[in-house]
Amino acid sequence: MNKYVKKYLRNDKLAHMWCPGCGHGIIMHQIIKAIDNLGLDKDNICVVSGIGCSSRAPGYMDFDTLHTTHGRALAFATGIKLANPDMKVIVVSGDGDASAIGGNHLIHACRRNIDITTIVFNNTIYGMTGGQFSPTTATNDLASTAPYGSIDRPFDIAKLAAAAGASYSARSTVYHANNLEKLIEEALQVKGFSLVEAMSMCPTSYGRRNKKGTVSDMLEDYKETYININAFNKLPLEKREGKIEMGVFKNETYPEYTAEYQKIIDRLKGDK
Amino acid sequence: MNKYVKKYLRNDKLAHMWCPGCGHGIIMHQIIKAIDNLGLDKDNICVVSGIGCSSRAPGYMDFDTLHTTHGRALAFATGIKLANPDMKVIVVSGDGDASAIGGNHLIHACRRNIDITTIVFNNTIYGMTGGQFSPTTATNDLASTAPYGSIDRPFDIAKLAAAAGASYSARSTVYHANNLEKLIEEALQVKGFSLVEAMSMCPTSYGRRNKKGTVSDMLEDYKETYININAFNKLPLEKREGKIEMGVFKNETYPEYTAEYQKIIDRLKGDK
Amino acid sequence: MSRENLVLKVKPEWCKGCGICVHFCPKNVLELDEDNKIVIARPDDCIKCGLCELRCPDFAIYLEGDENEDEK
Amino acid sequence: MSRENLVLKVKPEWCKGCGICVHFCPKNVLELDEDNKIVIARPDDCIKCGLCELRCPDFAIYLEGDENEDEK
Amino acid sequence: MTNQFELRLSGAGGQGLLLAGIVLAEAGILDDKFATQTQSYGPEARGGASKSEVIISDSEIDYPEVRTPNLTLALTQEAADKYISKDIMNGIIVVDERVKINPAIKYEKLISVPIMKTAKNKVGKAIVANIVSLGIIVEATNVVSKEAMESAILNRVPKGTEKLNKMALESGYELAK
Amino acid sequence: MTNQFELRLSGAGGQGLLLAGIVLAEAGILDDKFATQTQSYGPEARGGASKSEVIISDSEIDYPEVRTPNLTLALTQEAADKYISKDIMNGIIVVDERVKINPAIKYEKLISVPIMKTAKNKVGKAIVANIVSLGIIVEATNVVSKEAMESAILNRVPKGTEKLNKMALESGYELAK
Amino acid sequence: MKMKMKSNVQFVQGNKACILGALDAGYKFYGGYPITPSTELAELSAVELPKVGGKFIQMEDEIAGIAAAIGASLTGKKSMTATSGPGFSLKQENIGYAMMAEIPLVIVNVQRGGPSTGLPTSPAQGDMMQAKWGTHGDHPVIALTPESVQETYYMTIRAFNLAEKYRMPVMLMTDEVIGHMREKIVIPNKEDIEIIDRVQPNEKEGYLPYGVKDGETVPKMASFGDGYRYHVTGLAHDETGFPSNSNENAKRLLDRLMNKVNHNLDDILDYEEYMLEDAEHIVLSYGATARSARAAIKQMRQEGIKAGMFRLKTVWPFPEERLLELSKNVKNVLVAEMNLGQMVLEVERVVKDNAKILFCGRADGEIITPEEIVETLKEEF
Amino acid sequence: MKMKMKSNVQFVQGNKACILGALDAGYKFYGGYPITPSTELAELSAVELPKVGGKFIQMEDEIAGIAAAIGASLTGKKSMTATSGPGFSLKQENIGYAMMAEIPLVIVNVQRGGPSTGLPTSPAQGDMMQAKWGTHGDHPVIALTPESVQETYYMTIRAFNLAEKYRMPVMLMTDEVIGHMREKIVIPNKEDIEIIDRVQPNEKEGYLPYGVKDGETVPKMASFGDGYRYHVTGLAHDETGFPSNSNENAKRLLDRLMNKVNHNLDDILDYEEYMLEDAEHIVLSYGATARSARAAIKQMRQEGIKAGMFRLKTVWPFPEERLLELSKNVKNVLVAEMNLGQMVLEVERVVKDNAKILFCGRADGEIITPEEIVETLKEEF
Ligand SMILES: Cc1ncc(C[n+]2csc(CCOP(=O)(O)OP(=O)(O)O)c2C)c(N)n1
Ligand SMILES: Cc1ncc(C[n+]2csc(CCOP(=O)(O)OP(=O)(O)O)c2C)c(N)n1
Ligand code: SF4
Ligand code: SF4
Ligand code: SF4
Ligand code: SF4
Ligand code: SF4
Ligand code: SF4
Ligand SMILES: [Mg+2]
Ligand SMILES: [Mg+2]
Repeated sequence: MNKYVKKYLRNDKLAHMWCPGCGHGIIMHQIIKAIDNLGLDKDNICVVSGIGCSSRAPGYMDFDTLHTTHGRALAFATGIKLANPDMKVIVVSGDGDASAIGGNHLIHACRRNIDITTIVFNNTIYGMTGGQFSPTTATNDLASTAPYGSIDRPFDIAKLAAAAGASYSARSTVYHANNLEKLIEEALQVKGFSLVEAMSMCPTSYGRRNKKGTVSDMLEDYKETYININAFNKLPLEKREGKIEMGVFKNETYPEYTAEYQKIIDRLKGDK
Repeated sequence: MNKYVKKYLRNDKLAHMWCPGCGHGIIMHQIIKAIDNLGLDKDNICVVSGIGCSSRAPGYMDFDTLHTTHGRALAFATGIKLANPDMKVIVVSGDGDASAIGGNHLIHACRRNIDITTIVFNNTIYGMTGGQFSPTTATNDLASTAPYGSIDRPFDIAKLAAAAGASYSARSTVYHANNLEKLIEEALQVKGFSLVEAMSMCPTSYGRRNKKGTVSDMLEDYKETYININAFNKLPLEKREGKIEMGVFKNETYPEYTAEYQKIIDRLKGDK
Repeated sequence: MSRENLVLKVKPEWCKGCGICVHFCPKNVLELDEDNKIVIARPDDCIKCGLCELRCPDFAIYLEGDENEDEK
Repeated sequence: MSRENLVLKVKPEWCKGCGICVHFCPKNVLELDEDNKIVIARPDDCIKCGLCELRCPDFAIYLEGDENEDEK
Repeated sequence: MTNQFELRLSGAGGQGLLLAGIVLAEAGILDDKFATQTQSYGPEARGGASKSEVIISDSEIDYPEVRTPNLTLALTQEAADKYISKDIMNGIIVVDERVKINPAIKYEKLISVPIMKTAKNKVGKAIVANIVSLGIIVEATNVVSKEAMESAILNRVPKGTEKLNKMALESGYELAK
Repeated sequence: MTNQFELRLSGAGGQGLLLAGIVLAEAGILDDKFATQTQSYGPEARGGASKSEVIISDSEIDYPEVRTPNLTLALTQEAADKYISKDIMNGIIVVDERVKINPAIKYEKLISVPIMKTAKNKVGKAIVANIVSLGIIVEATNVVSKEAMESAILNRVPKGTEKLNKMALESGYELAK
Repeated sequence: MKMKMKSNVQFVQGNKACILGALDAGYKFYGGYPITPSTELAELSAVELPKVGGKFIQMEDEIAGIAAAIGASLTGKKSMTATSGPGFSLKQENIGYAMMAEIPLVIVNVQRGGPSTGLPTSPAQGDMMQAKWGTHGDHPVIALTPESVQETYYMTIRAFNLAEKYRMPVMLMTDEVIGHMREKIVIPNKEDIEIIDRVQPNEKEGYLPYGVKDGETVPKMASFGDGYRYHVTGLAHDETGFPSNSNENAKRLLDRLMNKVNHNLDDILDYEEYMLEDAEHIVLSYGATARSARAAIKQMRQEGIKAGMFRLKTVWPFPEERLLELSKNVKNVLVAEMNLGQMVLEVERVVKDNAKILFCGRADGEIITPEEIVETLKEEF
Repeated sequence: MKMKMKSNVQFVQGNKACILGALDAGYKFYGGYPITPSTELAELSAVELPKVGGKFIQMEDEIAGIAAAIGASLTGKKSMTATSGPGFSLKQENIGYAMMAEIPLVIVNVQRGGPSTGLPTSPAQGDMMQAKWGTHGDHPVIALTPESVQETYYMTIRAFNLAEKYRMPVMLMTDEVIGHMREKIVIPNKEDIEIIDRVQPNEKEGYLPYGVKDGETVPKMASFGDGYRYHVTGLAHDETGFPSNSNENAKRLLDRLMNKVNHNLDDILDYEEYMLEDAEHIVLSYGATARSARAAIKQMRQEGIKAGMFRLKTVWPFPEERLLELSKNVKNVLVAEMNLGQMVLEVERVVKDNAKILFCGRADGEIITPEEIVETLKEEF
């Protein structure tokens, strides 16, 4: 067995429930590699999710794991982190979970800059419920609830998080798995709110309806479409068409929420 | 009686319930002036609010008016606008209503770019419930739930709306009432989602606790603090300290949601 | 309509005595009475600039013109 | 650990036959069998680059080294 | 319900009647009586008139709301208009001299005295009108002992204002004599 | 419950068994019978085995779930392992030749035939394995008339594939003979 | 020759029948958020509504979904939202709003196993009490429970009719079995379907959006955009629609809201009496479970046991009077439902000591079998 | 000489007494969103919690508030969330989650007038049924109703104790009257207060977060961060905490959840019997309304009417057995509550025909007066 799998996954729960070719397994793999790189203490990590295919990941991960209600992972995680600031709190969430029903908790966690690392498994679709469009589905894409092509405009989750106040925000894809691992590792080291948007393919609920070919084709698509933000910015405008930036969008230092709270406690102790 | 009041307010409902010196009345005044400037049809305007002191405004305005549940005004308004795209739909909301409990509806309305004009009455506090901090309360400000100074970082609502996809986003203050009127007028002409953040003083629940002096002092503060974004950008960095930008942050054209929907209907008719 | 034709009016029932109009009147025309209600203390000094109306949160002070047409 | 000591392994029970490893293997080492399970068809061609492991969503193919230490 | 005394203190927001109600009730407790205090809340309390209600009783207080106050205080006209109604009055009415009472209203006794003026001019601070009012109430009703009232005030008011408040209380006693 | 026939069609997601169930039930309706169709949903249906269940009856169908199927079809081993259980079997089992049946299972009749191979090689498209299966079922049980079955298929399949599907159905008839 | 189904016959899922019924009732707006097992209601609405000039919108969550639907209804459009268990809880605040503001709306709840995320792909009838009591404060509730795909079609039409007639949200409480099962349905001729539209005012002068004449319970409802310029609030309000703190107004409003249902029980109540004429045992059931009950009764009748069914078609309001009457002539009233005891509490309340009350429930994701019902009853012999 | 109150005596609002009780019970975390008339609970928590090393967080809405409190409870902290009517509805989904995942939590609902925004600054008891039925699916509920400021103090402690003991959310259902009224309270000595903490496991090997020994109902609960590395989900799950689709597991889980309360009624049920020994008429009431009932009874006793009170201190579970017993010896059971009929339904169900049931309710923002209760009863004479 892969040594990371042996060390960090609940092997008796595998094979996992994801469809053949679902990108979510690749992301989970990079998360445990990043954790291993940093030598974090397994007993001190908590992984929290909402509801969705992606949100099933915690069930396979050998930490304290919490599978909550749809969209609310960050709110639960905020309670955990504030109550026990020593824990490393990681949220895994789908694009629907994080940016549709959970969009408010996302921007508020960013605003507070609470020390939580969120990995968004973005397959631009509601996978679990069978392919309704999500806030990240591209305009004109087909979905079960967008039978004539979506007229909604997508969020750019990484940029939205940056605008809402996150310390760190980045994006990569499951094709660029090594890069994804590196970004997650970086995010986990941030003292503050960090978010990594991981583009992931959903062959079942997205690929098939949108005629995206095999899962390998979908991975090749990521290779074509996503380019590093620095390279992107150097491209002449006409060449940017059809390309999407990946890499680190923001990496700044702000006061962290639980640390600021601790200061109040310390101040009140001092007052006695 | 002031001619706008006569024409656009429900005079039998005045005097309004707001405290002496509350800025909300000034904003309401600018809204009806902007409506008058544009010669909009009273019978075709709908004003929607959530819950809060600011959200009481629709009750005084002589249009179809809807006072909904806390935070949900934009979701109700979205239904009204999509079901009857001919109506001019205006949302009035408090900073808490719009950006705390209603934050998700706000960013999604921006993302969809639905043709609604939202006026946020931002007094950086929960006025109605007696002075809890809101997502726009400045760090270190005092509030009934931030007795030791707020450790939360505030949202910049106008910028957040811009980042979330709004066509138009702007900010002014009740001191700059004429400017505020102009921005609202501009926003009402946008075909798409537009937002005007109107800074408003709450002497009762914010000013008193934070020792902001009289309401006139608070207005003078606005005069001092808020400067036009262009002027702001020309300031050397060290002079920006303590200043806040006002004016138009974004004014772009995107496909509008209800118009895009109509295209589907037309297309399906064509198919027959 | 020219400024001269405007008449400064108050609606004391609506006035809540916040003092904003008093503070911002450039000509020091206004005062609050014992009951904290607005009073046009020095009407002759008024230049009809409308600043009082602009920022009165309570619609309690305003410049009125010949608005017959509007009223119909 | 040097590449040579690594051993390419599969866990067919976990393989869902998505074909990603097959597609991205630079040396065309891999195949799916009739049951859509992964098979190391040409083991000698493998250069132990790890690309199959990297993107296998199911942890069903991996390079194994001498991991005694890890296992304790 | 033997020996239960119900009071309604009303005025404008910011006149300190909430505190007055609490102090009065706490004085009752110092006198070893039972007491409850309630007040108006929310939008109702926004600007305009607000009220604070107190019940003081020799035995446990069951029903906690004031319905037919034995004493009603109104510091402003608006408060009087809102809270002094002919349906419910039967006791003592205490008002600032400037407040006009609807002639249809029946009462046991009307104490109309210059509360605001006394606070402002005699004691020196308009803000102690609430304490002046307490003085009047105690003098007029003996609902709590003067000793308890003085202690209750001293327990609650900010350090440094004790003298001022004592003066206010005594001016109240005077006004009611 | 007189003359009620219950079927469970199982296989891997994507093998078209949902459609097969619907077609079978619609054939029943064309025969003027009553029919219901249900299927597995959600995560359960994600990858792995899935099932489609049909009841065809002469009279109204009350209880709508299949408990002891008169016929069970399994196209894959996983489906067989999941849905052919010894507790519930008493009828006909139809499986692809490659599927192994747990020896503990009792059945009335076992039809183990090369469904997949026939679809792929003889008819030419693996995707019609579901229609081949319907042929087998109809031939083996007469639960619906051949005429109804053919019509039901033609009513549902995409234009241009009619011939292919008819061929598949007939290959099914053959396999069951 | 190719056989074809009659043009008015379809073999469809319950969820599809719901949308077909809705469209026949004049359905024009869907606002919602997908959740298993109700998702097909959103999906089919997305396909069908634009074809009839209606609008479908997938909102950011369930709360926004019902809010949008209420907003649309205010413009005069017949609106629906649909969900399942957890989403139903999220909608409660705005259900209360629609009750208070008297907005016609159809709310479909395709029930699944709870509590919490529970058994998301399994059927249940665990939201019956939530349907009545999920909001705060007191208000009347109308909730319908279809037992078949065909009945889902008809009851959806009825739900729209009741919503429009009584100016209130009406709930259609189906479940995973009925929602996902396919059965044959026959679509009636348009002329044979009664469609009720809300009563609109025709006089702007003096329009009272919440005022009624003596004896009436339902005020006329103007559409936003029609020039009535009225106010709607969830606060207690008077006849003009403006907030009022007066206790009398609050009481008058709440009483009228309650009476919309309580004074119109004859029109609203709906139930089926199956083989009850000579019954010694009543099986009370509803929705999918009623099918098992029917099978159980057939089986018992064959064995000579005189059982019959009282099937709730409106669970709320609950047909108290009729049940009480019936219960006086029987030995047992057996309640069968896919939960651990919800409507049975109402039955206990109504039947009192007139008959023995038996309960057959389960909440483990499986539908109750006819045999379980038979056995529960036989244990009494 | 200046008189002072004893150091253990305070004259405070009910909401303050709640926080004092919480702190004495070991309260360490508040997650919530302000709403009248519960706001003081947030405000006081913000002031007090950091003084004891606890944490207060004002979240973006009520849903996030309870979610944060559940998260904190999982780390071993005694947690609370507080709200009123509309916010209570918003919390329902996560209340169901906490029930299913068995997370200790205290939920305070300071009730106000509904439905919808209703009468936000007026008292009501309109959420009693929502407390029991607001979520979907079946699960047990514990809900306490204090009648005074002093009792709010004690019942808050009890709420924490029950939450920790039974690993479940416990509701404290107060109302605007009790929450905002000031009364004298006496704080007992620390030694005289029983404080119960959750039982933690002491053996990581083989830890079953949802497993119990035969006969037990409450599994031991490890804190996140203590190295147990276990899984928590709102899906139906087995003893290990992992999701399970098996019907047997679902049934076993739900049965155990129900039994946590049903098998421990002796420990949980709480009520007061006031002047019931010789009573011919029971007045059943709870919370603020019980005060009016007490006054009414005193008044009636003076007139020679033999009335007494059965006061619910736990509304849920409902003290069925005792009420049934008592009702057999009386003529009338009068239910007084500030709603249009909620607990009275439960009374009808339990009392059946043993006594005549009378109802005295109102939902117009005013608390029921003793006279109303007396009159309702006298109408029977
Ligand atoms: C309150 C609530 N609403 C809706 C659902 C149904 N639901 C479950 S997962 C999901 C969306 C999943 O999409 P995403 O978060 O993108 O995850 P994915 O499955 O694509 O990984 C929805 C709508 C639910 N479980 N709870
Ligand atoms: C669901 C719900 N939660 C909480 C409240 C209580 N509440 C009413 S208004 C308000 C905040 C108002 O603040 P804001 O929106 O900034 O408006 P303002 O009063 O300051 O104008 C709150 C928390 C409510 N009414 N409903
Ligand atoms: S439905 Fe999509 S997201 Fe879900 S497991 Fe399958 S491929 Fe992955
Ligand atoms: S509380 Fe603040 S926001 Fe509300 S009316 Fe008073 S001043 Fe205005
Ligand atoms: S119009 Fe101008 S000058 Fe006249 S009173 Fe008003 S502010 Fe003063
Ligand atoms: S600004 Fe308006 S409300 Fe304020 S004092 Fe002047 S007139 Fe009165
Ligand atoms: S390690 Fe590289 S060469 Fe070897 S099988 Fe994997 S991808 Fe192919
Ligand atoms: S990538 Fe993994 S799951 Fe896919 S075929 Fe290869 S080994 Fe199997
Ligand atoms: Mg997704
Ligand atoms: Mg505000």
